[in-house]
Amino acid sequence: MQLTLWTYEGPPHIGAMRIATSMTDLHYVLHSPQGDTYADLLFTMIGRSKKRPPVTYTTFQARDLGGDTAQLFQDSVSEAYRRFEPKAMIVGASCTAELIQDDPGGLARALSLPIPVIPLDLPSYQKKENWGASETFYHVIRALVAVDKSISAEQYQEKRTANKTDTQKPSCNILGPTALGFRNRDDVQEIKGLLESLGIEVRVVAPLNACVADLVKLPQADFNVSLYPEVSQLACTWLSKTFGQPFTKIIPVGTKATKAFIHEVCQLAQLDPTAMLAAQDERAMWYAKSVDSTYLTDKRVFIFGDASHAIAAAKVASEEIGFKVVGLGTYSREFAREVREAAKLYGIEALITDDYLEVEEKVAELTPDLVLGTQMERHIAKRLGVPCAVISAPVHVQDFPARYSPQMGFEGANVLFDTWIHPLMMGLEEHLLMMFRDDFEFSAKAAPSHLGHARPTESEKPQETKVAAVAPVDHPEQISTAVLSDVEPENTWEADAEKELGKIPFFVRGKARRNTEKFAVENGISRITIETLYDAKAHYGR
Amino acid sequence: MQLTLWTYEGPPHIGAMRIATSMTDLHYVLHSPQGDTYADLLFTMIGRSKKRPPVTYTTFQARDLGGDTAQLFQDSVSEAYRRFEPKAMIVGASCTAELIQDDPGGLARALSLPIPVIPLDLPSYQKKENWGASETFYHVIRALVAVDKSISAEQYQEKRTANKTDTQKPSCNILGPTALGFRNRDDVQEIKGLLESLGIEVRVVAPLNACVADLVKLPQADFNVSLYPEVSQLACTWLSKTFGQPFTKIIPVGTKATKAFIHEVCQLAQLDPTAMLAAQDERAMWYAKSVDSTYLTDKRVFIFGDASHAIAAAKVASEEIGFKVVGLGTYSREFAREVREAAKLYGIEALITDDYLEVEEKVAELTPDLVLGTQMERHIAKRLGVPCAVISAPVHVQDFPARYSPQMGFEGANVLFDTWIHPLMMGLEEHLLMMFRDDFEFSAKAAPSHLGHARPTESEKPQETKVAAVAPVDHPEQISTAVLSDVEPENTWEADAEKELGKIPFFVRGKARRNTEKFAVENGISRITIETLYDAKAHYGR
Amino acid sequence: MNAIVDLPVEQQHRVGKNIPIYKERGQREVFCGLTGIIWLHRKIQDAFFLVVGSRTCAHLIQSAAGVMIFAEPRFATAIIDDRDLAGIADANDELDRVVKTLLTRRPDIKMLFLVGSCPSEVIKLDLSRAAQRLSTELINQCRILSYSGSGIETTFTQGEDACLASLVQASPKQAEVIEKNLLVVGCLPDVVEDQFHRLFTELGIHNVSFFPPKNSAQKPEIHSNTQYLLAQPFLAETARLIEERGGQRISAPFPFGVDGTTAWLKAAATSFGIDPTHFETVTQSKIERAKKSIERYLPMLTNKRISFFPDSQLEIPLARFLSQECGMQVLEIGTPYLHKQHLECELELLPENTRIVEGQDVEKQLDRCRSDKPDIVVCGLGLANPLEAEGITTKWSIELVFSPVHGYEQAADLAELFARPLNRSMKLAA
Amino acid sequence: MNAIVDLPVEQQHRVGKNIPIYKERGQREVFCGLTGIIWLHRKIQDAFFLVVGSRTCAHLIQSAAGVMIFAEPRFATAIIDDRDLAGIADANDELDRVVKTLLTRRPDIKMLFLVGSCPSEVIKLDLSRAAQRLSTELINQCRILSYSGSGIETTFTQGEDACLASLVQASPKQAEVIEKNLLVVGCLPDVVEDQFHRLFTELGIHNVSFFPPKNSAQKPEIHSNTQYLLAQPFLAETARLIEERGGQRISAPFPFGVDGTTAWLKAAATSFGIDPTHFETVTQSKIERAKKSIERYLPMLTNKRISFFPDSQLEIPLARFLSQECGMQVLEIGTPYLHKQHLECELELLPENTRIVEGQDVEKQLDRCRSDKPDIVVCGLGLANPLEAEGITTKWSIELVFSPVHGYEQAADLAELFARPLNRSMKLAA
Repeated sequence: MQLTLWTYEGPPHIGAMRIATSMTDLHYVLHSPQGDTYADLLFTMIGRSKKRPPVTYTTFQARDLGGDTAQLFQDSVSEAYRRFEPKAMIVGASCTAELIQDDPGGLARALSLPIPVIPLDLPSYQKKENWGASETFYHVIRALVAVDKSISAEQYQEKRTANKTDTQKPSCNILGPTALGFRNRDDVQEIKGLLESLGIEVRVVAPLNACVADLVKLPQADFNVSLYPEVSQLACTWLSKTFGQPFTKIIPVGTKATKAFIHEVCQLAQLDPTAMLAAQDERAMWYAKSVDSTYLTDKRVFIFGDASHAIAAAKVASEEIGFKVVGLGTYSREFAREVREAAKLYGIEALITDDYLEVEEKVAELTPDLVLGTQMERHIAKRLGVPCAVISAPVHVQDFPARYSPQMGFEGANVLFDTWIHPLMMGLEEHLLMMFRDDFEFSAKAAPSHLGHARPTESEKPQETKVAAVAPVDHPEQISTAVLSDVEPENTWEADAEKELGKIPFFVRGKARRNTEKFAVENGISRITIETLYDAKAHYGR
Repeated sequence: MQLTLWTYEGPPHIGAMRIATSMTDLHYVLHSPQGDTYADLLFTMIGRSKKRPPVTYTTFQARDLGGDTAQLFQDSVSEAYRRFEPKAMIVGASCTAELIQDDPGGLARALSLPIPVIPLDLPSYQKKENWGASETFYHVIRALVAVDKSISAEQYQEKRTANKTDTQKPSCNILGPTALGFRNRDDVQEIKGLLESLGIEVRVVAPLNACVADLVKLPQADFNVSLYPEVSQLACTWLSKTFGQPFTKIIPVGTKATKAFIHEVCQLAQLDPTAMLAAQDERAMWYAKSVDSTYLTDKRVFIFGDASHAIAAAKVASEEIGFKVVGLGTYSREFAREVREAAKLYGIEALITDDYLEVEEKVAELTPDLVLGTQMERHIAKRLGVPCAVISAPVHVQDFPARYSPQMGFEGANVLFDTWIHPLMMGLEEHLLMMFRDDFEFSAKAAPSHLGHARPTESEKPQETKVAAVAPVDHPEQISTAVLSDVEPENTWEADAEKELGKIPFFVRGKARRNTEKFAVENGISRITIETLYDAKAHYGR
Repeated sequence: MNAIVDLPVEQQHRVGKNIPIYKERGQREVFCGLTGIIWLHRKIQDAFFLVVGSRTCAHLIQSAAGVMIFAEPRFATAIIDDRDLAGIADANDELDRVVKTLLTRRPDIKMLFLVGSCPSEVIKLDLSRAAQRLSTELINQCRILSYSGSGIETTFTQGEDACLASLVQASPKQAEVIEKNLLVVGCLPDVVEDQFHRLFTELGIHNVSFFPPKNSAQKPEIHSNTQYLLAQPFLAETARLIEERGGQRISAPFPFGVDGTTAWLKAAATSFGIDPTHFETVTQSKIERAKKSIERYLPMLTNKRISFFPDSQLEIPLARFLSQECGMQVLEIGTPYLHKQHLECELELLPENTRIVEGQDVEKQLDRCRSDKPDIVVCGLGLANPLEAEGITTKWSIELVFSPVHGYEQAADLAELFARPLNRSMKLAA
Repeated sequence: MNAIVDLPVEQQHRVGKNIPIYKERGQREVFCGLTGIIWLHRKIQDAFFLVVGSRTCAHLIQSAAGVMIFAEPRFATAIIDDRDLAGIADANDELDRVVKTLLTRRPDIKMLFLVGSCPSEVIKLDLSRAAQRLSTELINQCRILSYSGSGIETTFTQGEDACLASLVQASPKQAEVIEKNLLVVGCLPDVVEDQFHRLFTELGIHNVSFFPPKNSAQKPEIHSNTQYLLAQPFLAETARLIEERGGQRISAPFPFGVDGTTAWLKAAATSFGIDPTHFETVTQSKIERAKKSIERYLPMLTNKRISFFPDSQLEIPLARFLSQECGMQVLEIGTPYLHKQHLECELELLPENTRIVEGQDVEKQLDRCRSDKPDIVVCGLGLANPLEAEGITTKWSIELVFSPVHGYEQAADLAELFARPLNRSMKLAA
């Protein structure tokens, strides 16, 4: 048993729902008790979907358990087929139904429906949502795509090349975007546009807005764009192994990765990327370079999300905005290795966890200048009074904006710049504030107006108490014997050191206090004087 | 003399600079003292321009005043021509140079440069920035466009029609977008795309990114799109009168206005808009209609900005988002009549002023749920603790986002929806908070976390003082004699009424307090009891 | 009314003015009883709710709670995993470990509910035994109770019933008959509770208490001289247990709307022998004020046609209020469960031609809804946007549970909740 | 160094180690003296600055102030309009009206500066007479002073000079010689002022005051026994007036960087007869700490080539600091005005091959800059982004005026201001 306050991912059948809901003619019959229909609201409320998810819930009750829940399931499948006339069906069990072991796959097969019926085996007590989506997508593809086992992957590939006419463009599929995916709607538009402007034909986008017939045609494209590896990697790997379709490894988040992605797809499509790359305005790069962005340099950022988004965000933060990545983590255990590798680039250790409290603790410990995370981290940051932007699922209704808001491609890079910088307050504004940092009107009492009501650090350590605790000293003495006691000594601030600290403006005061106290502890100083404050400043730099 | 803390518009020569800076080969020689170069930073910092504005400042000093400032001016013009080789030049005086009466036009003409030199007469002590932009644009066009006075407007129009080949598309110019204009960069992209998708050829966009040669060709188009009347109306009127080019009157801000604009241009271009209109997704409309937007109904909104944006915003707020417009105003005195007309639609009187303090007073008086205004109103709203979104110049660096952020067209409508709703907190979040409004964890002490540190109403009226001032009464009596005294009686809250008020959540508490006090005053009640609170609630509704 | 033919006529019962109750079976688009935690944990301010369930349970509560993440929640899920399924003994050990971890982290918790779920019920994890075991062990720290909010047994608001029932069961039995008292049963927002408290005091009923109490130290006073008044229509089991302990139910409509509130108060007043003239004196001005308040919304509501999808069991009292006081025409009342005794007074007040459907087959109900074309539909969040997309105005039902809607002062607010979407549809269509 | 040929050689003067000073005339890309209001109004906390000028003046201050709008500003503009131009008499009446309106609205104002502008100078509106007139009338409420911040007379920081000069002029004359005192002249951030105050106290100089004072009630103590120490290099007129009243300037470099600060303190210590050993004892640890602090930024700065566009007159001391303590190579120092006496000690410390240009022709300077290709350029906000777009790293000069950069504890901060853009360019290029 795991004590859980909030979860990053739903159970695996929610992943299956995301695949079914993404597609236009796939139906899902889910063996489940009353209450599991809550999942519908994820799509209709968070995603503002105009249609109900194509899911039929058997809604068994306690009194059915003694009776024939198997019959109930079969009736539901028949009725769903009759009513919705899907082109294929997936069937499976939610956590409760898994326990009663009715074998949805077998039961559905027994009905001999005239469409493919694909059984899903998603262990609810072991796996989670993204895994469920990935498995479902893979199994649906495997069930729908015809494979001639006598033909090798290489032969498939050769056949594609041979059949090609001179005027035929290189082609690809885009795999991975799903309903409820973070900004998938707009990423697809951006990347599809990018590929088409390169002269690449995009055959199938799946599962988002794909139909069953689309999936059948997947092997016809020259290669696959694996846009969201959490969902698409399994399928892409199989398509590669079976049909010799290579797939992309680069996630085009940020200007640099987008350019690398262009190189990658151009290599796969045997095209020359030069013209396309030259035509780009790269506004995000200019904004990062423009002088009002100078204050962003080395701002300390904490990043958490699904693996792909977290890794990509760290790269953009570090190389394109000039932040310093002080924390990087993911809840995607399936991609823990990749995130650990990425963290090494920043000289830090990755945080791999799905325990929200552990993430909160880490953020509190690191006290970054900015958090880039999921809706969970947004709440953590709000509580801790740290600026935050959302970069990854789990999503909220806010993550489905009306406006075009891709994360990928060149426009995605613009969106990232604006979205990440906004909470830090835009350029000149923050910068000028910074310059007035000794201003009496920005006194110790003035809270940052753009942040929540939770004052950072300051409120936790009320000045009054501390100041009252020590008698004022004229010539502050400094105890510099570096004694390491068992109990970490609580620092005491001299009155005038506290006052000097108060002259530092609120938005750097917390950091100054922390640095000073850390410095004092490390140097065995129990009473913090003005000199300690400046010694610490000299030690840590500004 | 007018006492001014902050101004909505710069002097008229800033308007002229906006025209010069918008264009690619027009140079401006401004007779002005040192210091006036500050204007460069508006473009390079706020607009993040990669180029300096094409402006030469004569930089005269006190010691020059006795000497020959006229010579200094002529030298500057010659040197500017030599160095920049513009295709046309505008010359004029800033406020100080206006006083020394050097006649820049005459002096420049005397140099007989081989390019058009256009003198500007912009009275600095009477007029302002937008007027200056409009005048400059008009005079530049008049100077560059050749007119055959023997041909009437009708004849011009007939000639255009006669010369048209069968395959030639209907055509238009887009007039009005300028450097430093509010979201003009993206509006142009959106509207140009819209017109082209309708099958209309966009000949010239001006002044933004236009060259002198472009302006010469203006009369060739079938009609003009007057996108920002503050800048383009004068020019469009002249083009209409002279060349018989009709121009558009609808500003395509919001879904409905965009559709009306499509109808308008299709009529001018003799095209059928049906297909185009049918193809639209109208996401903003769906978002406004979706159930999590229900809470937006009748939110009280105060709107202030330039005339066009303010009028358009009011229409969108009222008809497309379902807000209640409680205030509407502009600093554009030139368009006061239009704004007054618009205000009548909402049963209110327009606020026509360029006095920032007057606007602040009005906002404080109305205590709206949302302010839609300029950067000035953003600051007012921040101080008053009211949510706010920016809809108009004057602009700040934030108003030049990296991402695509039009205000016009269908995507503009999406942007408006997101931008206006965001400060009210998105749908479900706010809505659920609303439902927990009697929750003890959202106590009187909990400030709205998404707003500034200025607590609305509450902080101005500390409970402690008030509660202490009256003895607790068991059966609260109600003094309902409607006596109108000369001095407006200050209401006193009974302790338990104050406590009852505290049970109302923070985001409606201010309104409840105001309504109750207003009700008490109007009914001559000096001591507010629980009954007064509920009487007022019954009177004003929720 | 043609769509009605699909309904199973053979199971008809008749209530009120000869209204048939159709029963329907099929996919239910309703929350399970776990969801009640979202208001229960805020009402009982030192209680914590630990769901013993699957990742689905955790995800459900999280999705239903949404914004609550802003606060430090007083609920959590002990997520059962593969190892727990291997053996119940282990599961009990694990549960004990989780509870102790939780109580170490949150020593402020004075009452802990172990909340059963579908999986815990199916694997027959005995939470009441676990509660006893842990209660004994942690006797000086925390009371530990249990109930089931599982979807196989409870629908949405039945979770509150189960929770309150467990509280009644755990409360000490009072043997001797003491002074007659009034117990108001069912979670009410504090502001409403306070209003009612003032009203009862004004009426002259002084020995009043509300159940559940605001904190775990307060115990309900139930004995043979207890008169109890239901504030909510979904408390079947709680009522049964109160009666087992001698409490007598005061039969009344529910306090929704002005008339409902008056009738509810009147029933209590009569039971406590309050002089009718005094009753009228106390209530008159409130009634007038509330009526006047509602008037504002009548132009938007009168003659509008409404249908209810089943949700909270509040459907019948709400339909009564809307038809009786707001002039709305009720087409269909879907309700997950109908307690004929508790709703007796309500059913009497419904118009004859009302269609009441107990249970749900959501697809068939949608068919009927599309055929009925009501002006407004009350439904859950899963259905609201798709119906809006079809052009049908909706009111999301869950808000009726979370908002203060009982009593005189909220009568207009309740009307406004239905007027607002209608008003909005009109505004945006203009 | 070929671009240099364009410079007017005939006007050369030589300073320091035989460094020529080129003079240049043309378009100046510098603020006028009004801009000083932005820091002055925050330093003198009960003062208000009323610019008497045009809409351009109001727009300029607003554009320069930017973020200040968040606070209730203590400056405003009385915008001259057509009617004022018609007759000076009317303009005076109008000014009186505006001042009274202002003081009614802001009764907390204890000192009001009427600030002259280009238009007010050109129309010869006599603000010093207006100040006298209003001072008499409002004698119990507010002191009223005047100075000119006009662009035809003042460049950027000269506005502070003019303001401080008016304060000196308005301060009462002290006839008798009293105790020798030290006056530190020039606006310093409070935190810096406090640091220096502690240092002087430690050194044994107790009779120290800072000018301007934090509020209008404090008057500067200037008499024939006053030794004054400039904290800023742009205070020509203020210094002249102090000397008129008998004050004697302590010649010293300015307290930028460690060496500058030490030399500055040392000059004062010598003048006040402080024992050199004591001086060393007091300063040693600060020097060491500051040197260590700066070291962090040296790898980024050493051997980098820098050019200054004219701005605040701080250019020469800053160039000295960067070359002397950070190992930077200074290509060109543009400065709006060069006060040879005040900068004497600084000029001595500059390397021989420095190019100093007084005045500006921005186009020609840009030509030289493009030809020089420095690693970093210090320039105003109007030029910074266009230079960045050309691939030239910039540091915006205005920040050097607004940030605390004087003294030991800020020496590293000052170095960091130059290291940051270089660091950023490197990061983003990687």
